[in-house]
Amino acid sequence: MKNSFCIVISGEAGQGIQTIEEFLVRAIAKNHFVCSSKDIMSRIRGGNNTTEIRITSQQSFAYEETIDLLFLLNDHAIERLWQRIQPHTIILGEKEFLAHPQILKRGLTVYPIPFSELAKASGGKLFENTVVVGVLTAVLELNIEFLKQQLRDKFKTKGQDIVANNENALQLGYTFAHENIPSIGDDIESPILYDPSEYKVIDGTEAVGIGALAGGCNYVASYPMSPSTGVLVYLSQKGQQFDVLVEQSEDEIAALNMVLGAWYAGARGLATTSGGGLALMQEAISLSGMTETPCVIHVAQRPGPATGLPTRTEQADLSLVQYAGHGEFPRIILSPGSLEDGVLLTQRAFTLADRYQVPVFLLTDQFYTDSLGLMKKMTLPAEPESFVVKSESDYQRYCLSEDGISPRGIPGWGEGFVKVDSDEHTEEGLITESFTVRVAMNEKRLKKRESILNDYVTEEWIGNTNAKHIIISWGSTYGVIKEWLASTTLDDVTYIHLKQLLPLPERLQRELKEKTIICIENNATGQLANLLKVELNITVTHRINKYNGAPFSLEDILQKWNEVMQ
Amino acid sequence: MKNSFCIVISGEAGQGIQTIEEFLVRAIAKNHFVCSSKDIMSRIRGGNNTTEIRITSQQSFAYEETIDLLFLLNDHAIERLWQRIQPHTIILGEKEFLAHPQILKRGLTVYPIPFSELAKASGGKLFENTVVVGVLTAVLELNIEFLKQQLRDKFKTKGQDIVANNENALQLGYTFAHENIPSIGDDIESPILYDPSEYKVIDGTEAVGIGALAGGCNYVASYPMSPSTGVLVYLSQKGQQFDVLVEQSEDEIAALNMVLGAWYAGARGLATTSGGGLALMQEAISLSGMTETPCVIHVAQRPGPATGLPTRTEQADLSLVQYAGHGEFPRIILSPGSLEDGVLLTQRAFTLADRYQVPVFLLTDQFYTDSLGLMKKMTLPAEPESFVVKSESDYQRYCLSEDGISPRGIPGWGEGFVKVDSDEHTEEGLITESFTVRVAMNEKRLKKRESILNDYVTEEWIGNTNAKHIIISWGSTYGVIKEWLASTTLDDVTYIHLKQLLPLPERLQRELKEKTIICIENNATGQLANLLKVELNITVTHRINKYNGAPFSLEDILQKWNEVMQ
Amino acid sequence: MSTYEYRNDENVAWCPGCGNYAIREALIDALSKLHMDPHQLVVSSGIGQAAKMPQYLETNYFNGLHGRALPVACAIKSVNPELTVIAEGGDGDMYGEGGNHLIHNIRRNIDITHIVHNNMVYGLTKGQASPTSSIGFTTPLQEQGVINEPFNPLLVALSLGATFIARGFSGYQEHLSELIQKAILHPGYALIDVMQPCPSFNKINNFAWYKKHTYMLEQAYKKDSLAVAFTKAQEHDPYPLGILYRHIGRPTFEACLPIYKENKTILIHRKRNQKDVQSLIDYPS
Amino acid sequence: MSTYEYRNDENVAWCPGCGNYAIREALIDALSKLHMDPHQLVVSSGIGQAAKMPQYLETNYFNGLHGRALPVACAIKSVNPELTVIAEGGDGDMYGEGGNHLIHNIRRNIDITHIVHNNMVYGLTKGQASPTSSIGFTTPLQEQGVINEPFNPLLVALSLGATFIARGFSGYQEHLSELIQKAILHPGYALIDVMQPCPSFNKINNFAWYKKHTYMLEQAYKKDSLAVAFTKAQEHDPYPLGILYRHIGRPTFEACLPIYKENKTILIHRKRNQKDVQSLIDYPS
Ligand SMILES: Cc1ncc(C[n+]2csc(CCOP(=O)(O)OP(=O)(O)O)c2C)c(N)n1
Ligand SMILES: Cc1ncc(C[n+]2csc(CCOP(=O)(O)OP(=O)(O)O)c2C)c(N)n1
Ligand code: SF4
Ligand code: SF4
Ligand SMILES: [Mg+2]
Ligand SMILES: [Mg+2]
Repeated sequence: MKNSFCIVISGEAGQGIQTIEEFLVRAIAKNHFVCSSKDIMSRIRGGNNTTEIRITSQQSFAYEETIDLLFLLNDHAIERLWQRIQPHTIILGEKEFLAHPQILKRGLTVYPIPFSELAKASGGKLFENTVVVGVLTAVLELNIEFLKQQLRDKFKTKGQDIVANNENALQLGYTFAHENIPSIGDDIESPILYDPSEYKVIDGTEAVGIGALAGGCNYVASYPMSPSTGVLVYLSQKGQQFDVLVEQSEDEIAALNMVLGAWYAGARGLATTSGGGLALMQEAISLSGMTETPCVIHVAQRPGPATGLPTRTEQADLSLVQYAGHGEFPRIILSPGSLEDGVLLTQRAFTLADRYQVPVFLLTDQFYTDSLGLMKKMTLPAEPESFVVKSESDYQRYCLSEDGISPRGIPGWGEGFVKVDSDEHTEEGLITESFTVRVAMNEKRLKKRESILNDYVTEEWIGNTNAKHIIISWGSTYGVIKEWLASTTLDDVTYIHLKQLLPLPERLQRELKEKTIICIENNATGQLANLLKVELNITVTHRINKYNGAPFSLEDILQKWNEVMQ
Repeated sequence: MKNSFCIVISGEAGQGIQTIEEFLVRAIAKNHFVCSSKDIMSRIRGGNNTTEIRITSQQSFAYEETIDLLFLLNDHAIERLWQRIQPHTIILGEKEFLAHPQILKRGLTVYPIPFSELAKASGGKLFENTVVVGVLTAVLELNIEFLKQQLRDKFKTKGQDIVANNENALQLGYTFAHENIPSIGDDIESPILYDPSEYKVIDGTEAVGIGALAGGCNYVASYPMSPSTGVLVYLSQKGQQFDVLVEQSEDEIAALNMVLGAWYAGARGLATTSGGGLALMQEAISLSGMTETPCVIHVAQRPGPATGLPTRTEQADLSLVQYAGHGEFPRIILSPGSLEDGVLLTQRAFTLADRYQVPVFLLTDQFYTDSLGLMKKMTLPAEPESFVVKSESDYQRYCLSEDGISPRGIPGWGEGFVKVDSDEHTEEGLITESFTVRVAMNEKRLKKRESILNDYVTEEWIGNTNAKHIIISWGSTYGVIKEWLASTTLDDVTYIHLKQLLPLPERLQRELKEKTIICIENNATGQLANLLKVELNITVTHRINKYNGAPFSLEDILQKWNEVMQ
Repeated sequence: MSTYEYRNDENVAWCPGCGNYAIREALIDALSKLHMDPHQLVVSSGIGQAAKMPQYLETNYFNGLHGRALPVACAIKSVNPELTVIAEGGDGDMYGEGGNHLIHNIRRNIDITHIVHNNMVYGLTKGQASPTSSIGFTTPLQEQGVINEPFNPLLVALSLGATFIARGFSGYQEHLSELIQKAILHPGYALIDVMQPCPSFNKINNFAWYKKHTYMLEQAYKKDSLAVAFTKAQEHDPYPLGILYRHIGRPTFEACLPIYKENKTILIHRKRNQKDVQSLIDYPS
Repeated sequence: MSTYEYRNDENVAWCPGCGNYAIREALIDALSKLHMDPHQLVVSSGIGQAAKMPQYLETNYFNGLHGRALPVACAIKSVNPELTVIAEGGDGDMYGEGGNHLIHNIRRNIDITHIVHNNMVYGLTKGQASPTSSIGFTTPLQEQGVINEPFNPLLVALSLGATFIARGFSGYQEHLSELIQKAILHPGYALIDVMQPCPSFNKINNFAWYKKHTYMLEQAYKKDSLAVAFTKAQEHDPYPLGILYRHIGRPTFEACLPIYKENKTILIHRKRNQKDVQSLIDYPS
């Protein structure tokens, strides 16, 4: 019996694989730990996309290569999937897809499913994906009533016929599978102590969206860009309920300038974007730094440079964010690993932005935003903290203070005027060319770095602080590394997941002295390793990198760890 | 007798201080080493601006604080200049300006000059600055005939009257001074072995402009931004003679995209900008990296963040350039210290861009671009090297090669098609989502870093390689550090001026092992020190920084050196 | 309310004789005549000589980036529609670098007043051509003269659906004050292109030139006809001064925003219901 | 020349039934009919479904950044005016992100053909509103419907001085091919806004809708009248198809560039006189 069971559905854009994923994950989550991730092409129809659903024995948010059960909605992908197929892999699909010479040669277990025929019988091609859900419901021994309810909820606005046809399709698939395919329920380990009501199925996008709402975000201006658009759509759809003003801007430059205008006027603004959009925001980031107008920028990374691989994953915008914007000013960089992190760090981002009046970056990536998993429920803070002050008549926006932070007023509230300037300015906010004021203001801004460290979001240690080998990673590699570690019996290895990437406390340097440090990153140059070097003079001994556009798999980590540790 | 003699002219924008500077520097250069620099406010009229002209005993390109002779065109600046005035400072100016209580109290030597009256006598207020030139011609014992010739050359297009009035003004100023002020010619040390025909008076802007012409630059697209606009204007004015297409673009985003289009089609393009414009170019920089379309970007730095101090100087955009653009790709960063560097490195930038097909940055700053000095004449390469190939019918723009460089064809020349793509692409230039092609292409691009090192622009060492203390600097601090070193008798100190900041050869690391390293930078955070850390694991022991918007002065270096070395 | 409240006279960085002074006077006059509380006003500006305007007013301002005054203004107005928002800057700022924001904010019809100082040149960067420079206009950068078709802001605004377009001249201060007052009162985006001499860098389009090449729209001019406005906006020698087009009735951006459709409370006065956020997590998976 | 030379049929990433296919056919037909040597053609495009066009042509291309096809095209044409240059992309690409380049390249009157696939939606990013989406159009991001005035590309182009503006429809392939041919032959900037159904994300403006809401300009239509064109370009239901305005005579950007005024040799064929550069240093200081 395996620790996890990995189902892959392979088809093309437009076949509704994502709907299958949604339904199945929620149904599986009734009884098991589950997570899922996507491999999507940058096209609207055709091509080949896959979705992977993993039933696991622990809470998990990771990608695995080995496929236990493969459902072929077409046969385009077989070449691409070949090395993920093992002798034990069971393959389901239309009879014709299963006749591939390699499948035959390898003598794999196959079960033909006439899903197009079954779909026709239930109303047409449109219902193919529901047939597939039905088949897998039977194979995985899921609760068909729950799935029927889900269908009804989802399609109720589309009319009775659609609901009925879908139920039909589900049932047809279910019955067919029930009669023709042995259940593999036994292969799936029942989790220990699993209480589904303690968990919620969400994806990374929702985690960020919920975190933003919890952080008091009430303004979003952004320009669509994969894989960041989900957050924009999520907040727009929650906008009515939660009073969020969501504006699709004409471009990313407008987006961030709008977000700054919104904070200036008293709102809490978010911009969500990806690499190219982040690049376009650089000048406005510098404006945030200079005017000390807070902002939160969600960067859902994808492989670059330029357009790169628009629907795939990478962690290669950390260096850009580290020094984003011309000139010198502090910033905060956060990056969630788990879904829980997504909620908490995003919420935190707004508080930090408001308190320290600097740009706050939240780095995720396509794997993170597009992957579903179980998030442990938690209690959110009762109310977002606010640091805005009502101004007195002698209010000065940039009054000098010990910690570099000047109370932030907003126009129309109080007796003062809020004067904000992108030129070097006096305490009042007027343009100045005084050398001494320049120095004072430059130092005021830069010393906020120290203040921010008082609020440092502590890193997570998994393992013994005395271990000789320390693995460090950031962002979405959290799940895969954690799961791999849980499956091994390496001693002398500890894992640190950094939640805050800048600024970093010196304490870390002391704690990492004389350790063998291994940095695992989904990029080619080792951007966190470089950051650790320059910020804390920490020398990373080994770099494990992947940069083909796919996330790290459990197998990757194992293999590359062995390579490096030899 | 001092090593140098420092003249400062103080007035307001619109009084023609720059014209005075131009005339005097050229006249002084007939007999002496000379350099000059400016302290300008961000306004068109009024405020207070100063220009400093230094007569030196060696070739020099540095700023000094101590004023030997001050010419006041108004009295606005006196408070600002107070600490630069020493007991020996001689002050010239309209009688009323000299009656300042502090001047009287300190008992300074003053000479009233009725320059507005003399100007009126020669035709009006317009000629005040020529009167000033006349006065200083006498005081400095310059050749008045040469100055008359300069006046005629400059004003010949403006008509006989203007020329005559100017000559008049010059003569009136000269005669007045001759009769009323003792010459200070004796205070100025005659240079040893100075042959004026071996030198040329230019400023940093011209150095970059001439270098661009020498490098084959024939296309410029840029948006005006101080202090980078001068290069744009220079190349535009030389455009007719040298066939340079100069376009003022609608914004900086257009500018760099145009430059890429121009290189793609076979031209050699330049964009010239400052911090804010550089920030806007980030996405196009990434495009250059991905499509391997060369480009040269001149960044004339000024203090940020945001609008900052638009007419002042700083070196705070190195970090941004180091990681400019989203995603990962190599780049070349060059930065001139001397005027000779300006010509040679700019010329080199175009060759390197063409050969390695990466973005090449040339970092200068306001001090560098706006300062005049004597450049030693040199022989330029006979012709810009070109690496463009005529395409065969099976031409593939991105064919894989050992050194990562694919021969670059241009559309319309040869039998092939030139297909360039910002998405990840095949050798042919078609969009791909193949994992293996992605890896191959990513590695192809990144390995150009190694190839580029074959062409590394060697750093300059001044002093003994065995010295224990190594000063490292980049860009425009070259002049002031070199001059300061020449004036001291420190042993065990060697100075390295880096001309190329990225990529850097590992050799440097070995050579700097166990040295005490002092980095002198015109910024607050020590951007070169950070770069040395991350690139070569070189630990900078001491950082000497200045970030008030002014360049380092000789006095600064001395004082900060003493502070640090205690 | 005294005009004094908008004054902040220290150290104005404009050149003597510049049209900016008169525009400032007209603006202060308009604000005073409207009895506008300076605490309820925000001026958003970019970078340029014109864009320094808020420095010389005693009010709230956001002096941001070159070309980016409009997105900032749009956001301020939409999160707090109770504020009066003016976006102000030069022709380079607003029509050059900021062109994309111009287009799309006109489409939004956000209720702001947009004052563009059009001196047909880049002042602060010392005299390069601007989008409105005439063909043949020479500068150190355009020694052979400008070759691009000048940008016609009013015509472009009209073709984007603007409901208030006007042209003023800094030389007619009182008239300009009236235009500004009407623009502020106009519900929706209102553009005033203000012809302004730049004695330092535009020797062609000087005070006398503007006087000679402009005329006042007659009293009887029908400013509510789109067809007439299209013709008028194309006139260029002489240029008509006044309100070329005004149409009341198109809803503003703020009014159409889903968050304001039913609930008029300004955004920043609403409290997040944290319980509801919690329920996003609590709802059974 | 056979049409084959423009074909590269592998793996087209467009959805079945998409209007892009017909536009491609029309483009290939136009290029073939003009006997255009593919080696002398460059297609500059941005990012989007429409912008993938050059991938499916056997010719030179620069497939750059979202919104930035025009500056690239402008530069290519100006350093090598012997090339034929087409800029192609979607409505989001060209009118949204790229708006500022649209404005200013029309003013330049650079001699390129600008083909915009206007499906009134963002296709590649899965269906958000574009600048040309109609008021009320709903998407997952605009659940309550679009509120901004739709962008009228032809009217805006006209107000910027464009000398060739046309509207096509992917459903009328032959007509579109003719428009493209004429646009390529037009000396100066030529805009073709091509109405294109996006069956995946725009269920409102589908094939039938376009058929119903458009009409062909009559043969007798006087396309050389600016006044008529201003009226025609405002028509929107039904939308006129064809060349709404064409004016020959305005010099192109390239023709006006100082470097080409006297010397017609294309820039990249000129050799730098390095001796003259040397003399900039040698001339006595
Ligand atoms: C991104 C960016 N690019 C360029 C500049 C430099 N810059 C400052 S003001 C200005 C133009 C000024 O012209 P205009 O907007 O017409 O204002 P004016 O000074 O004429 O009133 C420019 C190009 C800048 N500050 N930021
Ligand atoms: C700077 C940047 N922002 C956003 C994107 C994401 N993006 C890609 S295509 C596209 C819009 C596509 O719409 P359109 O241009 O109308 O083309 P269509 O797909 O409809 O043909 C967007 C927003 C990007 N690639 N780059
Ligand atoms: S540069 Fe021109 S616009 Fe600017 S203040 Fe001076 S005169 Fe006025
Ligand atoms: S998304 Fe729309 S425009 Fe794009 S290919 Fe599909 S149908 Fe065509
Ligand atoms: Mg202007
Ligand atoms: Mg579209």
